[in-house]
Amino acid sequence: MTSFLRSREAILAAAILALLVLISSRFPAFVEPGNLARVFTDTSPLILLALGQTVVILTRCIDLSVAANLALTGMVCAMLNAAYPGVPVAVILILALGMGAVMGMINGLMVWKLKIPPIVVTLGTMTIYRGLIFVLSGGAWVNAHEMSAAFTGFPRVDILGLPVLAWIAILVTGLFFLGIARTPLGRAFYAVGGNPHAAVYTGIDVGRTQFMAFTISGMLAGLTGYLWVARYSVAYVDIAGGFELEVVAACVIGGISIAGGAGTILGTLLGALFLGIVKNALPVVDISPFWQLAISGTAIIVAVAFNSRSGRSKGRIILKRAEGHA
Amino acid sequence: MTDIADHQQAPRRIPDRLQGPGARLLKSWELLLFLVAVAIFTANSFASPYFLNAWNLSDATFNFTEKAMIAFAMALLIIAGEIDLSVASIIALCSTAMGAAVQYGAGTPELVLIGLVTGLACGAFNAVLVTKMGLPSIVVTIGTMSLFRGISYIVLGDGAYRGYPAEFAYFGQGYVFWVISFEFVLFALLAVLYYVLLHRTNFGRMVYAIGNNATAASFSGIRVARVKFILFLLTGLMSGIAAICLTSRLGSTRPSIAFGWELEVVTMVVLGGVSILGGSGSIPGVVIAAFVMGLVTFGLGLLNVPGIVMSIFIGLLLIGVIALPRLWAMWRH
Amino acid sequence: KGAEEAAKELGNVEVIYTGPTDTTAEGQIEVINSLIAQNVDAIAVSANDTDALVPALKKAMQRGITVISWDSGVAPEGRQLHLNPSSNPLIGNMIIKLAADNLPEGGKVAVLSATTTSTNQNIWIEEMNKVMGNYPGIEVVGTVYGDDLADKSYREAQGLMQTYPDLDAIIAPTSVGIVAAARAVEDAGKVGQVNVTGLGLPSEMAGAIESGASKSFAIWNPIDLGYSATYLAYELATGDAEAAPGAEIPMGRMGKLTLDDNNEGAMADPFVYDESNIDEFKSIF
Amino acid sequence: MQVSLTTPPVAHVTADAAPVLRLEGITKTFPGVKALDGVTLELYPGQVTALVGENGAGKSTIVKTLTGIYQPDGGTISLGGAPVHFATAQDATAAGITAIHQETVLFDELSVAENIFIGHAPRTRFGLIDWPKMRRDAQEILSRIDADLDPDMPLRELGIASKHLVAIARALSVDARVVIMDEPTAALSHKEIEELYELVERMRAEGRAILFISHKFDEIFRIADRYTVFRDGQHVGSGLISEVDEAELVRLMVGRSVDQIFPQRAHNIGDEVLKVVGYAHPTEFDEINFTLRRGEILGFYGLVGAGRSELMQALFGVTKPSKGAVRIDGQVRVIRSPAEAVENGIVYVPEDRGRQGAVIGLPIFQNVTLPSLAQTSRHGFLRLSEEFALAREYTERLDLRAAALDQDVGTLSGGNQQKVVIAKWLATKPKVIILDEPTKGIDIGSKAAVHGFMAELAAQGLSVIMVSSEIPEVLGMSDRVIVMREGLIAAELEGEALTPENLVRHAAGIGARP
Ligand SMILES: Nc1ncnc2c1ncn2[C@@H]1O[C@H](COP(=O)(O)OP(=O)(O)OP(=O)(O)O)[C@@H](O)[C@H]1O
Ligand SMILES: Nc1ncnc2c1ncn2[C@@H]1O[C@H](COP(=O)(O)OP(=O)(O)OP(=O)(O)O)[C@@H](O)[C@H]1O
Ligand SMILES: [Mg+2]
Ligand SMILES: [Mg+2]
Repeated sequence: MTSFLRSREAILAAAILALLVLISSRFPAFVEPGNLARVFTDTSPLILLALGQTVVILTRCIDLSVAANLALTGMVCAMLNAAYPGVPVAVILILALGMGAVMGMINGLMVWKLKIPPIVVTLGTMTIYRGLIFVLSGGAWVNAHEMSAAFTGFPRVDILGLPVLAWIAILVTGLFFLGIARTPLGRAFYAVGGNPHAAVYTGIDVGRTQFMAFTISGMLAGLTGYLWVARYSVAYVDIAGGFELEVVAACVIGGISIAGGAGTILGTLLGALFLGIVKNALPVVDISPFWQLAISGTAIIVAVAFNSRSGRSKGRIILKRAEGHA
Repeated sequence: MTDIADHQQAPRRIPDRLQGPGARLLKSWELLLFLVAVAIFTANSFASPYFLNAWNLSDATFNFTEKAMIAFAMALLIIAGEIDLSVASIIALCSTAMGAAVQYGAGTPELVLIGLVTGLACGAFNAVLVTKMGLPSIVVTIGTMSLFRGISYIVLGDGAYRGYPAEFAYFGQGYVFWVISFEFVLFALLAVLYYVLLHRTNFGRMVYAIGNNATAASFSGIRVARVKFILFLLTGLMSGIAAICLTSRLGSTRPSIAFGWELEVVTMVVLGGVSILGGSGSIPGVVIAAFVMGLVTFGLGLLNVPGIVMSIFIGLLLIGVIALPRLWAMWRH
Repeated sequence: KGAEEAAKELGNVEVIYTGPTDTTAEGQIEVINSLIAQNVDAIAVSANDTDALVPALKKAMQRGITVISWDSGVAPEGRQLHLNPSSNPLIGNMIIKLAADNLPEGGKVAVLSATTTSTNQNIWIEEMNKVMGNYPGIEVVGTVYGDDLADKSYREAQGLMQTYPDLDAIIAPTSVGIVAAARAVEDAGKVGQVNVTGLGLPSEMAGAIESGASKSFAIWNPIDLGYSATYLAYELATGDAEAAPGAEIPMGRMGKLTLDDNNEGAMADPFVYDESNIDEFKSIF
Repeated sequence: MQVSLTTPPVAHVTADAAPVLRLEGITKTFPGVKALDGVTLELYPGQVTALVGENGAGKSTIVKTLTGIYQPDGGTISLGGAPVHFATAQDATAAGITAIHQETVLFDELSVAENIFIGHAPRTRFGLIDWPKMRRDAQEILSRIDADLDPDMPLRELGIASKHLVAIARALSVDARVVIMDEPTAALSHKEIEELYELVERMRAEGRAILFISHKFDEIFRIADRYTVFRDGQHVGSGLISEVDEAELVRLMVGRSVDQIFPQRAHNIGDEVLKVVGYAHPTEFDEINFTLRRGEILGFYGLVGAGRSELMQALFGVTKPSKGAVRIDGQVRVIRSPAEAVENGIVYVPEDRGRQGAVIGLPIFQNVTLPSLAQTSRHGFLRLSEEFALAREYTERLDLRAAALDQDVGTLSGGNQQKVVIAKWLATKPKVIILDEPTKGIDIGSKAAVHGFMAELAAQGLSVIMVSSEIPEVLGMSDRVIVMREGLIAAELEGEALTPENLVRHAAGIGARP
């Protein structure tokens, strides 16, 4: 327990609480349960993508293509719905997951089999996926009236006071808690990122594990693609432009080490919520939205400086008599 | 060839080089890239009747000169094993600082000075975080990327600075001689300077050593942190110079200026044969890559291909040039 | 679409339509440069930055190319004339009137504007503020920016409803913003309490009218706009007309454009859409 | 010593016992090194086989081959008579072979329990990892080796010795027929070592086959039943431990007499060059005092992990000492970075050649001139002809074998890389050269060359500090030897006192234990 209180997650949670207290002191309406639920719903896409990015970063990679993957999958879903309004949402969901996963696999294969650095691979696929949206849609928008009610309605169906979008984020977060803690693959992400050399000694295939991470990240990006397009009832080339950096920022603020192998799902969740609350609070507390960028930039720098300080390893001790004091 | 002959006469003598300069050139990335550039140039001149026109080609250079200036410094930084993703945001901040100075009646010399100093200051900020505090540069500069542009947004909001002095327009719109623009001359000059710096000085050698193995470089008596500090400063300075040119070319400043350029600059550097993992790459490679990207975008522009479709080509080019040799090697195995 | 119609009428015109794929000024300059290189006769541009395109467009004019701007304008030195879809005072008045018409007792309204680099919205809001005196009881409580991004606009609209729980209307003089605001109102369950109005496309707003989130909104006809812009560019490029203050330039079926001191002219009044006519137009544009 | 207690009952060691594991003709080549050259190894159930050999003899390589980490280039492995092939580490574990590797192969961010079970964690019915069971099992294994560790503790919070216990627990978490231990006692304290011995006893009684790799003869003679000796990647002998003595093992290991191979040299030692006074570091070393004179070779002996490398790196400015001073030619100097050390004439040839020594990726000549750029350049501009000249001068003096000077240093064999690193330093004309394990992983021929020019350097008036774990090398080369143990200077030996027994005694702390 005491070790939890000293952990990054606890400090981040405290920072979020402080933030909420600060906002509520001026705008009590912000912390009303209904509004907090709205903020959570609004942050759900960020949470989903950040979870996927987390496993990628854990394995010492980075996925810059998530936002483009989201947009492409979203556009395909929207166009499919516009052309065949009768296709059930379940099929669209499967399509979104599958398409996203395939795009993630393309990234993963190039990292695994061709050993191309992840940042180069995903920088390239980021522009390619984004460009494909234009090629597919010819630059045209798919608008609300072209989408079926079932299509746009799905993420906002209300279950126990929360929309489906929020429930999906909760469900996926739950799955991640379970999957990371309780499956061999989940533990392999840590092993591969923390000590790739040693991972080989325990029979873990480093490249394959990285491939799996990219696949998961892509799959979530695809899922979010459909949800995003349905929620805002519009699909066009630029949706979620630049979102990949916000996703990486959420992970970094959540304490996921960019060097791999360190960080928790709880941290990512809190990092995403932190950004989500800041984003939603700015218009409410009447700080110009133009401050948002500088605030998240500062948060990233503070978080990374803080994490490197607390994460410094003690190293080994040769002097036997010094061992007791250290 | 003569070297090997020497070797046979005096068995213990180790030749300087295994291959002559010609053989080395033949195997170089730069030559491959140069051929790609020539191919694109030829294809363009067939595809569009407007391509082979001095003024048009001159206009086309504006598509890459400013980005390439940053790419030179970025190349050194990436060779040394670091990266700076905040360059485009530094442009925004420099431009904002200059725009603010205009409102106080600053003249052209002051503006240039302010642009350069702001760039240096941003570079120094990154440098301190990375070299003094030991933070990973990719995360730090994702942070400062938001921070620097964020400051521009705070200052400018949805407003814009305009009213730059008439002489100031020279940097981005002036021509030195006939169709040769000031920006192109500056680009060429910087290319030569960076070529000399990276390939002909002790400093450049240290950059390579650090990128290949920073620990061993440090164990060889190189002041690694100092070299990296200078590289971040240089990148900031180049962003300042690019900010001057771009602001001059646009004649106004908005916080969204140069949005997304950091990735284009990195793409240019990687396409130029610089290993993203550090340790190898060359300035001629980056220069040719700048031309390749400029030619591709201009050529496709003449065919009225939308910008976003061009980016598919750039993305494919980036992955393709790295993947194809590896696929080839795998296939031959 | 309107541009092609005009081209067909005029006969000897070829329309090259590029964009709107470049959202940055730097990208638009590259496009303009490639158009200059192709020796086009006229460029009709809808700018996303008033000032940044000026040097490039000046260069185009120096090389004998006719340059006009339409919809979202360029500073006067960067074009020969500017075609406003409608006159700015009219739009400014229209958007507040739409809100006020549904608030006979007065009330609180907020503005959800668009991107930070387009000038239209600011001019309209300025014009709107000028005529506020004509609408007693209507109070504009705040202006926020959605950057013409669906998600950001949505969030800003949500923020407005929280900050001002008794908000009566949101005015969004942007087609992205108005759709997002209507969504936000629907999701917040405030249909009937908060009326969304402003400028939007019938095709995108049909759903909002149906649900009641928006009672009415206005827009000009974009097809007519493209048509007019093409016609004007043609007239100037062929030398049949000259852009000077006070000049009247024909634009086919849309009548004539009269230029003011800034060489600007307005095409037509915005048209109001509500549940009575939305079905008729939603499939057209 | 309690040798009598652990002398194995003769009944165990009958000649007709069938080996459970048999390796035959195993060959493994790395770029530049033939690590294993057709070796044979047999392990018997219920017996401990000691594998001995000098550093670099190929002991760890055979362990990795046996556990699926390396694939052998040739030869066969048979388990219980049937040939087997291990593609991954998991295959070997599944076949009942488990190992404590020499290097720590653990994960700092994972908990103790997980480090023990990663790769073969207990699962629930739904295929999920069963944490409660994993914790309980971990606790049980840890208590079996008397390790008082919390299974939930993150590994990064443990010291090196505790980490080693976790590694041991990991090996025991598999119900294995064959247990391999690669220098398991190197990082353990006296008490933990005793417990480990008991554990080995128990496993032997349970009928498991144990391969035990160690450099410590006392423990080999205490717990092993059989021995196998490797030398330079070859199998040079094996048999029952009861049938050999220490001298015979050493003869097999070294394969040559000491004075035969080391160069004769004139001992003309001059004035004091370096004096280290009261050097200390919070966790690595303390109370370090010694002097070094011109033309002298000062040996530093100790068991691996005694802190010699850390001390040398502090002298070279890599780490900062907390107290103490250095005098060079009588003057106090402050050395805060390697750059300053080089300026003061102290240079360091590191032990970890690939990471700290050669800049792999740069050509040979650039490696050589890296610290001497000020000399070869003019106004900061490179002069390639000067560089080639300098590089040629020193590499030829060291008899470097390379195709050309612009060859990537990474393509050279270990010994030749070492020569490049040394050439790099000689070109700076230093006063003191520190060589950390200069012949580690180098073949015999190159070793002789390295020894030859060390002698030459000293003869030319250079002062040499040589850190080495090889007794013959220390005895054969040094004028004087300092023995370190656990971060302290245990003894300074010279002349008559320089005997293998003395070195081992001081290094291991026998008879000196408080
Ligand atoms: N991955 C590798 N790449 C290249 N060479 C290697 C590699 N692993 C081992 N070697 C070389 O193979 C030889 C045998 O090494 P090995 O680690 O098996 O020795 P060892 O007997 O375990 O020595 P020690 O007693 O120091 O542990 C050495 O020359 C070493 O440098
Ligand atoms: N942080 C660490 N965790 C685990 N093992 C380590 C760590 N640092 C070093 N070692 C191991 O300790 C051993 C050597 O330690 P060190 O170099 O300090 O001792 P030394 O007395 O100089 O011995 P030698 O020079 O003979 O290796 C190496 O085998 C190395 O792998
Ligand atoms: Mg070993
Ligand atoms: Mg050592």
